Amino acid sequence: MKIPELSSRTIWAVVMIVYIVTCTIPIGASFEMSDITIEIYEFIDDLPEGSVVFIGGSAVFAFDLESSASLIACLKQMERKNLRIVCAPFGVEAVQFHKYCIDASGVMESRGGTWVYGVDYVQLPYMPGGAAAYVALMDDIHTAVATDVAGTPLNDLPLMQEVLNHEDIDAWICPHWAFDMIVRYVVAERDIPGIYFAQAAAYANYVPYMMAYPGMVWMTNGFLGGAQYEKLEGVPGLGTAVVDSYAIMSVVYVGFIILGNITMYQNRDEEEEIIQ
Amino acid sequence: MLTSAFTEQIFVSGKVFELITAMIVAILTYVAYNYGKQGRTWEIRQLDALEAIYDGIGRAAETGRPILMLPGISNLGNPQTLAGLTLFGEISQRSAEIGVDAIASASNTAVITATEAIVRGAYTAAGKPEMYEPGKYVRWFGADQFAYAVGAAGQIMATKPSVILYAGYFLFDVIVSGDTGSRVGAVQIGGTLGSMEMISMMCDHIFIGEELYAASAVITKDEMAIATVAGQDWIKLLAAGLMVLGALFSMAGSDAILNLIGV
Amino acid sequence: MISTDPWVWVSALMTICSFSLLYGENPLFRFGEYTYTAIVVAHSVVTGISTLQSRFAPLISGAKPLLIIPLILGLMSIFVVWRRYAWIASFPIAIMIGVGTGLSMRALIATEILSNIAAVIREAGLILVGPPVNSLGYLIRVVFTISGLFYLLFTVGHKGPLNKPLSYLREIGKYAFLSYLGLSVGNAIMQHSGLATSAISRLLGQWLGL
Amino acid sequence: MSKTLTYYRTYVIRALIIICMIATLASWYLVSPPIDAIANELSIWNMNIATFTLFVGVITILSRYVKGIKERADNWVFMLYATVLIVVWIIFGTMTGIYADIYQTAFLSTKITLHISILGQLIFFMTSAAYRLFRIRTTRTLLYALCTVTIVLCNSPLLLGPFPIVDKISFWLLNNPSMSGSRALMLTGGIGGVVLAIRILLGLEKGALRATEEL
Repeated sequence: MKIPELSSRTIWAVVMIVYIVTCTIPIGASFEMSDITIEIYEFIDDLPEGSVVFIGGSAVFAFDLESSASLIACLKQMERKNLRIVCAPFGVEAVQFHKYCIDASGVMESRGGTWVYGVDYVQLPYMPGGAAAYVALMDDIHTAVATDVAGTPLNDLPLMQEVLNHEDIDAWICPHWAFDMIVRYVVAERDIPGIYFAQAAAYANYVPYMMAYPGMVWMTNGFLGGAQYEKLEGVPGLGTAVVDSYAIMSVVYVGFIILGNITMYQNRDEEEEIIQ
Repeated sequence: MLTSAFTEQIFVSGKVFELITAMIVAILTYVAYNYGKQGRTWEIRQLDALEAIYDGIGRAAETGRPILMLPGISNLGNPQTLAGLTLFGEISQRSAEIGVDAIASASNTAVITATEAIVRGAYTAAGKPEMYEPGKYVRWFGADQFAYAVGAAGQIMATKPSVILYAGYFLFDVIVSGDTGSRVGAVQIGGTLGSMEMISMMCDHIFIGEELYAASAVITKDEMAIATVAGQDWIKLLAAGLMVLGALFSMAGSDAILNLIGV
Repeated sequence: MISTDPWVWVSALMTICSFSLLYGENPLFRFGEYTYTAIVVAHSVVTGISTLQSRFAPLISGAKPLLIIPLILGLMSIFVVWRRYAWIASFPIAIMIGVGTGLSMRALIATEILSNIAAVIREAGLILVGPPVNSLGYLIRVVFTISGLFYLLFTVGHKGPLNKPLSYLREIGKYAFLSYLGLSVGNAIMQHSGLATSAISRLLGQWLGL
Repeated sequence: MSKTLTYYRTYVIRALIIICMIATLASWYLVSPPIDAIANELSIWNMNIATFTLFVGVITILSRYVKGIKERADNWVFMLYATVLIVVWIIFGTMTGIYADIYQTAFLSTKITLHISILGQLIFFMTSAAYRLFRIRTTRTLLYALCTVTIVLCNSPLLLGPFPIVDKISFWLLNNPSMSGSRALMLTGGIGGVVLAIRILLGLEKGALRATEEL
């Protein structure tokens, strides 16, 4: 039997059906834990109570959605460990992204958690200026930003009275695309450990940093890393759902590659027959 | 030691090697610039993707289908866009000489204007100014990244080019036009420092990393551009030398080079 | 149950608008595209207004009168959009370029160049110790990085007696890049697949209640 | 503007760039509190000036749309819709503030949904492109397709379950061969960046201010 050359629309229809089926009927695929995700989890677990963790970077929300899986689980872990966080947005959509993750994780008192705004968590306003903003913030937080996102002066917030400059930051979590800025101005220049909940497409670009700063930089890999973190914290979410549908999709994808090659070899035989 | 106490008062400790590196890079850059100014040039090694472009122009002439050139989604301030436009100037002129249509579209309006000027210049240089018509070769589909990609995809389906060149700054938008290009069976050649993995998936021939800049230096034959490439080569060679030396030391059990770098 | 929340309906409409791209160029996609552009610029204005209030709070309260200079420079920078007066913007832009380039230069030397060189040297020391799988990994890291660097040399070593041995090195370098790019594509597939799952599952789950 | 004035202006601009660059560099390499203070102040100024660039986009877009609507250009109806949406959104956003729940819902349901769906549907194009492009004709395509297929499968839980070693393979591939290629690119990119910075510092690079010098 001869396999015909498939049109793009046919392929898209198959892919669409696969997604609809996998989104409505989860197969509950199990997955393995990776060493680095466990290392990150243990690092956060080992931070002393009351440590200050900064979350921030330059954001494109749609890409960062991938990191939200790990971040939401990590926020729950940090709430459980009584850590305190400051969100530092360096992209125009970062404020929205931070709010999305905080809301979804339910760590705030208003959503059933234990965190109180100003005491356990502060949201800084958007900080423009790229590299200069990171450098200014590390140098002196109160000079770099005067108020929080709602316009309250930083000095009126109990948490910010204790957090003055880079020496008061115990770790930096980057759930955003531009991790290079964090490595340059936070990890390398100020010796603050950096954790990157990497988007899968960015993982390969930034993985050399993990080798260049061993014991200072850790990265999880995409939704798979998110699913692993969710499993560690015991809160299945977007990461688990995505990995579930990806299990089928990866096979379909490879199937199409194989089909393409079979079609090519078939046609090549045909071409040879015509020549003979 | 007197000198070390003295340097610690002036230089931040641990940053001295960084400063020395900066100095060396500065000196090499300046030397290369001066050589370029004096008109000295270097031969640049063969670039496979550039050869593929020249083959592609021939192929386009045989099939009678046009060449499509996409200079990406960035503006004229981006060196990648400029390198792309340089490539386009060359293709445009060669195509004009042998009567192949070279068409283009971009997302940035300033790039569109520059491209139009390049096409006009190419036809004049090829001795066929009468063949040039404003608006015939260059199209604009909108400033948004995906509007551009969809527009380019429509253009690919309509004109069925034999060769598509992606040279400039691209992100994931290239997936849409790249897939469409593969549908019409075009030979795709690309280079970017943006989403390089996507370009490499879609294209038959790729400019890896800075090959894009080297290609534009080869085409312009501009002494300054070639000198810049050469200057960077010296620095890369030094970096490679330091790595090899350090690796040998390190394998022999000595941390001398690591301590020198101090990272 | 189909959702009754109007925002869920808006969200569903937007998803359908985007997915209509698969059908080709059409008015629905155009509608989505213009909505997207409009909200992007409007959101940046909204963010801009609140950021201005925060950034110039010390000026208004009188704590830092010196901020009047960046305020004027900032206003000057807006002139970049009018061709005739674009030169007014070149002063503030010069400051941004100067500070930005200076910061990136000092960071690039430390993180991109020296730390990577140091990493290669450290890894070379680990080749001869430890289990074979790790040693092979370290050997690959060292050889591939150095040969990758040689592949990106354009004016050196492609003529004369060095050409032959270096061409092998360049070939290895090329394969290092190809493996990087191939593996990146594989990872990008996981990312986009995840985003598609997120979009489609929201459409099916929140909107249609499946 | 007269030629002499343009000349002096160019001079002042070049001087500004070089002063700012030297201040930021010197504060990092040299021990000098006054230079540190200048560099810090410059960083703050930079942040404040950059805030204004948030308004540049809206001016460009609105002027293009208004022109398009006046001239009844293609898609002018969409431009009219977008203009109205921009104005309404700015008023709405300024009234509620960017951290309000209603603003968050509106932003997530529109812009973010659109962006996620556009990026998500690229998987469709990637699948059909893979079907056509990953046909093994040369060593290059063989290696490339092999790398992609391996990592696609290795990331997948279907294989991770029965063969846990697959996860190790995936990480080994990403952290060794792939990392080396990425590292070589990072290194050369870094060198290119430093060379560009030095060319600006030495006044050899004329293109840095291209956007404002097109007069």
